[in-house]
Amino acid sequence: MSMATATVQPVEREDYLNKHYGVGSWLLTTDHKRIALLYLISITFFFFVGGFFALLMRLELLTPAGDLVQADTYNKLFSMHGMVMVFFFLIPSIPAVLGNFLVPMMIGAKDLAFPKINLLSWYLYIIGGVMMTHCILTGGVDTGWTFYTPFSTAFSNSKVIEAGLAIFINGFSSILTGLNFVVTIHRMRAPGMTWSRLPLFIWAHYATSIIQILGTPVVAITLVLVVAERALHLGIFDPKLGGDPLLFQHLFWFYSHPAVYIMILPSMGVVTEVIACFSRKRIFGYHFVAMSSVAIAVFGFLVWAHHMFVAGISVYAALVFSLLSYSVAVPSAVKVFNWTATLYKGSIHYDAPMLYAFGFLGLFTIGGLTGLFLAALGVDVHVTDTYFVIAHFHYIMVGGALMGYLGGLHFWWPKISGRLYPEGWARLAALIVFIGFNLTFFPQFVLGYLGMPRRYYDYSHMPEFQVLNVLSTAGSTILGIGYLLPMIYFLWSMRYGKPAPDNPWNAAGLEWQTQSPPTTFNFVEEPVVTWEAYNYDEIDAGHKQEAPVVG
Amino acid sequence: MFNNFPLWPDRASSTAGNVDALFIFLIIVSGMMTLLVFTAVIYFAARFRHRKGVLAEQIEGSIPLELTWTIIPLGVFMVIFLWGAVVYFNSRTPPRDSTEVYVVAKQWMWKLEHAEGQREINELHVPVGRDVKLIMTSQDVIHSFFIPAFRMKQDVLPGRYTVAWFHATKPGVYHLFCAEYCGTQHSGMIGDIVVMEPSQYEAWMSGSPSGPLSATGEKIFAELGCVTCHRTDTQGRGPNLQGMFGKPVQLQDGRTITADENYVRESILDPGAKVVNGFKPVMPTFQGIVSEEQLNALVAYVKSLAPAGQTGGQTANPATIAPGLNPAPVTTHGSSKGSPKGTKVQ
Amino acid sequence: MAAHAESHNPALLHHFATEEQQRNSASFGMWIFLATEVMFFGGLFCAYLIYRRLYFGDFAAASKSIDALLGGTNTAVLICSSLTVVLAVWAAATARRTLLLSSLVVTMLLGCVFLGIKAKEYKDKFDEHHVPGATFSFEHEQVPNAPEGVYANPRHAEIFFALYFIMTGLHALHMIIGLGIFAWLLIMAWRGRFTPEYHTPIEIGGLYWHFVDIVWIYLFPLLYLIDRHA
Amino acid sequence: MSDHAKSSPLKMYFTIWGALLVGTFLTYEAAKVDLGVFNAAVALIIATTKALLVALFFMHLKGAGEKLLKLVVVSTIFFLILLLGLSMVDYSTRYFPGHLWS
Repeated sequence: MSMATATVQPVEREDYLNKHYGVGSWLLTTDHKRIALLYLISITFFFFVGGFFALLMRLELLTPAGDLVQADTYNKLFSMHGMVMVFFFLIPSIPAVLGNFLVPMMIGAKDLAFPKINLLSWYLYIIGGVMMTHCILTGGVDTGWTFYTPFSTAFSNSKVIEAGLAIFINGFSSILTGLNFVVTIHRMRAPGMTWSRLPLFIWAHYATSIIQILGTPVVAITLVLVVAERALHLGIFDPKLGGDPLLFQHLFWFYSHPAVYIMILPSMGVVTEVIACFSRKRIFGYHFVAMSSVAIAVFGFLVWAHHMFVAGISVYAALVFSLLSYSVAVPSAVKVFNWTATLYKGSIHYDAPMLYAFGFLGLFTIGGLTGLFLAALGVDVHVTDTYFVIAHFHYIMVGGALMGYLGGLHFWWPKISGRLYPEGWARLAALIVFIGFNLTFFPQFVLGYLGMPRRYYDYSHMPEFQVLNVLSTAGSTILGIGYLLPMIYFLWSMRYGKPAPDNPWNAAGLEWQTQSPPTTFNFVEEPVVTWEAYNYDEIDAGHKQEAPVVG
Repeated sequence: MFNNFPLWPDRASSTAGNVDALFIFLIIVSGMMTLLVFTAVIYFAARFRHRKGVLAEQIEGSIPLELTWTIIPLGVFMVIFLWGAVVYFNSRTPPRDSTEVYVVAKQWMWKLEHAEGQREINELHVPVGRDVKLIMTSQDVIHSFFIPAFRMKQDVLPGRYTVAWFHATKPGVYHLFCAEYCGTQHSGMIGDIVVMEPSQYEAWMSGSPSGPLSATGEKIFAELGCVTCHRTDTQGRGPNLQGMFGKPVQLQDGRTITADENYVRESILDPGAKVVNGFKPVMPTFQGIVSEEQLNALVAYVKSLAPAGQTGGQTANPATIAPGLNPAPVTTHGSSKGSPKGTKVQ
Repeated sequence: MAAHAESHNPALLHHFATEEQQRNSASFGMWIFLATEVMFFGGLFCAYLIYRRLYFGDFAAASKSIDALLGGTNTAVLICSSLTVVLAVWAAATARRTLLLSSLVVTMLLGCVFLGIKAKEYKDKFDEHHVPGATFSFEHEQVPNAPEGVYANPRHAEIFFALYFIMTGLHALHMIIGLGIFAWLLIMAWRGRFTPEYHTPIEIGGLYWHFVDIVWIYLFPLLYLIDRHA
Repeated sequence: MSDHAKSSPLKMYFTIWGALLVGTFLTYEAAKVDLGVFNAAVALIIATTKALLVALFFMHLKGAGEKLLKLVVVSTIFFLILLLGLSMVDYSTRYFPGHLWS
């Protein structure tokens, strides 16, 4: 796919990267693309922090005895792995990096609606991140990322308050990003960019933003209550003082279940773009894919108590929530079938982003289907709080969300950096990640059904679990290499990579009609959209789109 | 061969088979779906790979197809839901006349007390082929009582009772885990469930000198002076507790509730909360005065005042219990009372 | 949407095509922010409703110890301030400078009155040892409409007061932020920054103030008026 | 603001203001009357009416040209009711007479 290479210009053009220089020009920028890069750097840091904790945990579990770290250390490792990965990597990952970079460009806008609020989001993220880092460095927190009361409020001897406040502040970063996206998508679309011409990446981010706006405040106030309870012993969540610990779980999961969709929906958006581009086709069932994103966002709010089937809720509530849980499975299935159907009679290329998309399809299918096991009441009783759950949500949140994130990063890297990444290495990395991931997490399904509870650091009384744990640990090292590779070659490409043409994939979408990297306001003239999304037939037939190409 | 590398957990309770059946059904369904998607993706990816000069064929979508793959999965999901709900409901509803065991969880151990009076720590001896009901509470944080071989799990909460039950079908020694993260030694909060043949179980039971739990409760009931108000006639300042357990109770505010374990517990700790109609709220609270174990004994005593057949408690006669549904030969040390930890029957 | 609308207005930011687009974006953004706020308070209302249901008598007794007249007065004060806010928006839209300035000032004064009454209420609770914590005491408080001698469980009353202080405290925090916003609006209005064409900040600040009013409209009956009848 | 709004809104604003004050007074007085379970219902109905008046007239939701703002309000209320209602599903059936323990 190198039809567009002829448009590379030898002279250095002004773009968003070289227009201004100096630290100040970055820290005070309101350019959505620069803010996206700020996020990229900060979330990458937290990704490797969280990944380091994960590797230590896997090493500890290599042998049944608790020999590598102490019990308390291990408890802090999994707690901080969860908090860092969920709140400081996965939730901001695609929206704050790729979404920030692409949402305005894809709809033909010069910037997000509120550029200063966008910058504020990043600063809130950084304040939360610094607090979290400080918390980690000065002793950490051992409540699990779920902060279950009364353990977190009355028993834990770790820095619960600081961690809670870090996540509280970080939550507002997420809310403001979602707010910015919704307003931008509603108000800033270029002329002719109707709702049914929007790229499905935009639809996915729109749905994600709904969750961020309506869900995040609930977990924020819940964490305020936890902090207040811990500091002042109010009794709201403490059964010793008349409170109900299950209320905490209700409020926590009201956000934290939909939060899974904050992670996976944008990834679905990425995969949709990639599959359309590399099979040179319009997406099969555009409207169904778009609506299923919104359906997932809305239905996602109806199912939270399926995390609590054995927690002591009423059996009737359990029935209701189990039934509702399946409502969210249907639109997910619809998406998978539509992606598959898009491949049919396509002209499929195997570039690295597409390999990640294939990986996403496989892992998300397995992750989604094992969700059915957990929604089925009778089976959930046995597998909840075991490694089965761990495996399931890693298939969704790492197999799904992270695969999509990496795929998207490869796909848009030429646009972001103006350089091409090394294709061969990228394909190798995609393969390594896929193999390493399955080796790490598939054995955990078996472990879970055998009954190994999560958050155990010592299983010396259950040596029969060792073989599967060894497999998992072996996989995790492969996975670690798979994640390290892209970071290395992306950094390499920034200096040594070939200059990227404006549209290296010959892809549809307004973002590809800007120069690579784009100028500060993306377009010289406001584009007027006269074509449908994913008009690959017209592109491949040689019709030029009439959007202004900058340069 | 699989001694060190098991792929399927022991199946040792009446529920386990039901859960496994649904689990296998789910594996088949999701296996078929996975196969379908993977085959299609791999086939399309190979068959329609890019060839020079061949353009992709644009297909807009198809409403019939969309409806098909919306409705068929929905139908399958509803089958799974119903099946799962039935299994769940059965596993949540303790049969009448179960043997009762009171469980007190604390960081980081399980304290178990049989209604007959035997106390155990991190170990529970039960007979094969009998319904056992667990009445559980926690002294500190949330724990979870998990026996993988029985496919049974229930969170144990401070401040109230949660209930679970099982019917062991195969003698042996099985893992007991705490499944809800509870602090430093969470992974040390484990134990053994020793399932024995009824005769061996009887022998084990008779080795213990203590009387039934309800007798302990009766003693506490007298020591705390409860008898002065809760008399066996209608003249007491508190309700007569004879035959009260398990019956509907009319409250002062007009509501009617069932006098269950949680109600008795609440009435001891927070007597003003649900006062029986016709009585004055004069009872003092026993919060902080009775321990969880004493509370359990009191509950067991109040239950023992109920007419026979109402609670089970002491009424279950071991002689009438049928042998296990799954009369497997007794395995190695299912019978030894203090089976050493770490040696498990797989 | 014209691509090149008159970009003479200094208030028009570079990335917006028209002033209308900018204004609509700002007010839409504010409404979404208020949606966030609704869910933020929503978590507290959820906790409140559940405990009120579980511990109704205790909540009623605790609620009765709060001065409902002060709460009612505060409701009226906030409603009056909502009126002055809406007058301020109207004055800005119709270029009535004196009315605009005086409405903003009166709004802020009413806001201060509200906080003053709130402070008095808090002080009463503090003196009565009804503030949750080590000094909390709520012994032998009769449950309203229950037989003589039915006393509220102090631990459950403490949950009520915890929720009372968190909910009204969070509301008061919003009032203080609102006062800050209005002080800024007043300065801008004093400098004559607002015109009938451009007064979006007043509209948006007003939306925020009205929202805080609506929260109080619910807090008042829920916290002050549980089972008040004799 | 359109032209006709120049004269009419003041009267409307003061009417709404009066209605809100009356509503406050009604809430206060109704709480003193024993209406049984309806005390809470009456209080909430009055509060909701007042909130609607503020939203529709003071926040100009009524005059908003497009449906978008109304959609935001309606969906927010919908999700709030989800939070309150679905958690109530648990709490209102948890101690259902005659389950589990009998």
